[in-house]
Amino acid sequence: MKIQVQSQNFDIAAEINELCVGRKDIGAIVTFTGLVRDFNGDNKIQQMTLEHFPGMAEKQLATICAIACDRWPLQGGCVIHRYGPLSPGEQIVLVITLSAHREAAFEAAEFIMDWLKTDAPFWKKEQTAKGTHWVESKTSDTEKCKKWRK
Amino acid sequence: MKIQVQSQNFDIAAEINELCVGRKDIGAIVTFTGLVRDFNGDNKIQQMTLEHFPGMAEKQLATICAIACDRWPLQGGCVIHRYGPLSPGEQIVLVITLSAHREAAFEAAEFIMDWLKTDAPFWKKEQTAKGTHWVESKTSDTEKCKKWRK
Amino acid sequence: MELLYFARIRENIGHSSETLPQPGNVSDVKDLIGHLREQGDNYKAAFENELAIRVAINQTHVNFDHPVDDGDEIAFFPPMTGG
Amino acid sequence: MELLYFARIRENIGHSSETLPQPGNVSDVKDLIGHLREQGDNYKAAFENELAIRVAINQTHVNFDHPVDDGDEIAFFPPMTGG
Repeated sequence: MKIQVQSQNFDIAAEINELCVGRKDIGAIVTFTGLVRDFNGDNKIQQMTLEHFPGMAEKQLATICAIACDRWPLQGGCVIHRYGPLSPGEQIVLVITLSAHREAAFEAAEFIMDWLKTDAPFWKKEQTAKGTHWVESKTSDTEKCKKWRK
Repeated sequence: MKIQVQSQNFDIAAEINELCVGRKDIGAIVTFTGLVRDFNGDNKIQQMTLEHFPGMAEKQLATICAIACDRWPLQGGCVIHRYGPLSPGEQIVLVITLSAHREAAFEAAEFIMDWLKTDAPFWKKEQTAKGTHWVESKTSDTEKCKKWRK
Repeated sequence: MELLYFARIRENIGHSSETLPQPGNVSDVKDLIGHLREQGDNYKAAFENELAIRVAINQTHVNFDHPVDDGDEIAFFPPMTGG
Repeated sequence: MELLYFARIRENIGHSSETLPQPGNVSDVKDLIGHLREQGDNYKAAFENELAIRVAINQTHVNFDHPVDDGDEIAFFPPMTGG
């Protein structure tokens, strides 16, 4: 699976096309796109900045994808994660999974997202009218990740 | 949610853009695309033809989407299903779900696909070197659909 | 009643729709299937296996014990295989 | 040893990396955190709550009882919040 950590935006259609062009064996494509929302709880977000650990970020994403490929019959996919300053409405992360069967594509995409949230070294900082603050990690994300260990 | 039953192809990027343009409240976009595969078991598929029940197809898709909107906090979405002759590699169906949270977007998209498989009046006919035949409905699809009744 | 046939059932019968005045002895879907089975080998083949038949009256799924009315649009088709 | 700091921990400390010869009494991550806490209020704030610290040695997650070596790249950061 293709892994990219980048500051620039991505184009879902171009990524799907790159993965699928000329192929006739794919039955299901699932994509997940994460976006910057303008509200987090009661706080109106003006901007979000994503910090990352270069090198380790790519390594962790590759590990997560390798586990997914081991667990589900995937025919390919990609993970693209951005860093740097992002405004509400902007794209943060893209996961694409390809499979002959829809269930594998759905489950693998959700698995990759759940693991990525707790295992990939990215940190979000939100800027609101009251100032900036680091986003706290969520217990619910850790729980979601645990469900895959069964 | 937007429902379309059409013979012409669809453009995922254009559909996402139509749903999201100008919005900053969306946190997660999940898309599912179903494609014609060139193999079904041992049979090499030359072409697939999708027959549908005009009117009832749209009605059933709208019902499925209404149930999904009732069950998950969705911020929009669409279902596009094609009919007519399709070649391997071509797109058959597109489901898009938008939500503030990824879990809702994932679950609703999978739910819509599972119900659509058993409840929307479409029928696939495959053309192979040995002739044409109607695709049999799968028990596994009925089972997948049942899991949502819990 | 307006009858519609789709997919394999349409192919078995040889046409996709027909209008039929409600027969006197037909009050529900099961009766109607019984009546149609007597209309020739093509109908017999179409309606042979009840497990492979789905019915919609006025575009709503119904069971075989659902009553039928002369003004109904009644569609017969195999289990669905879209998506 | 090469130390890297990210996110809140980097901000608390005031810089993102530094090189430190392995102190004699430091043999694992826990020792190293103890040593760093003594280097000033900025370090003390950075490492105050152990539950809010994650460590990677040479880009691999490790626990606090993992040994550290003079040649290691040791990164400290808060729980991750990507995606």
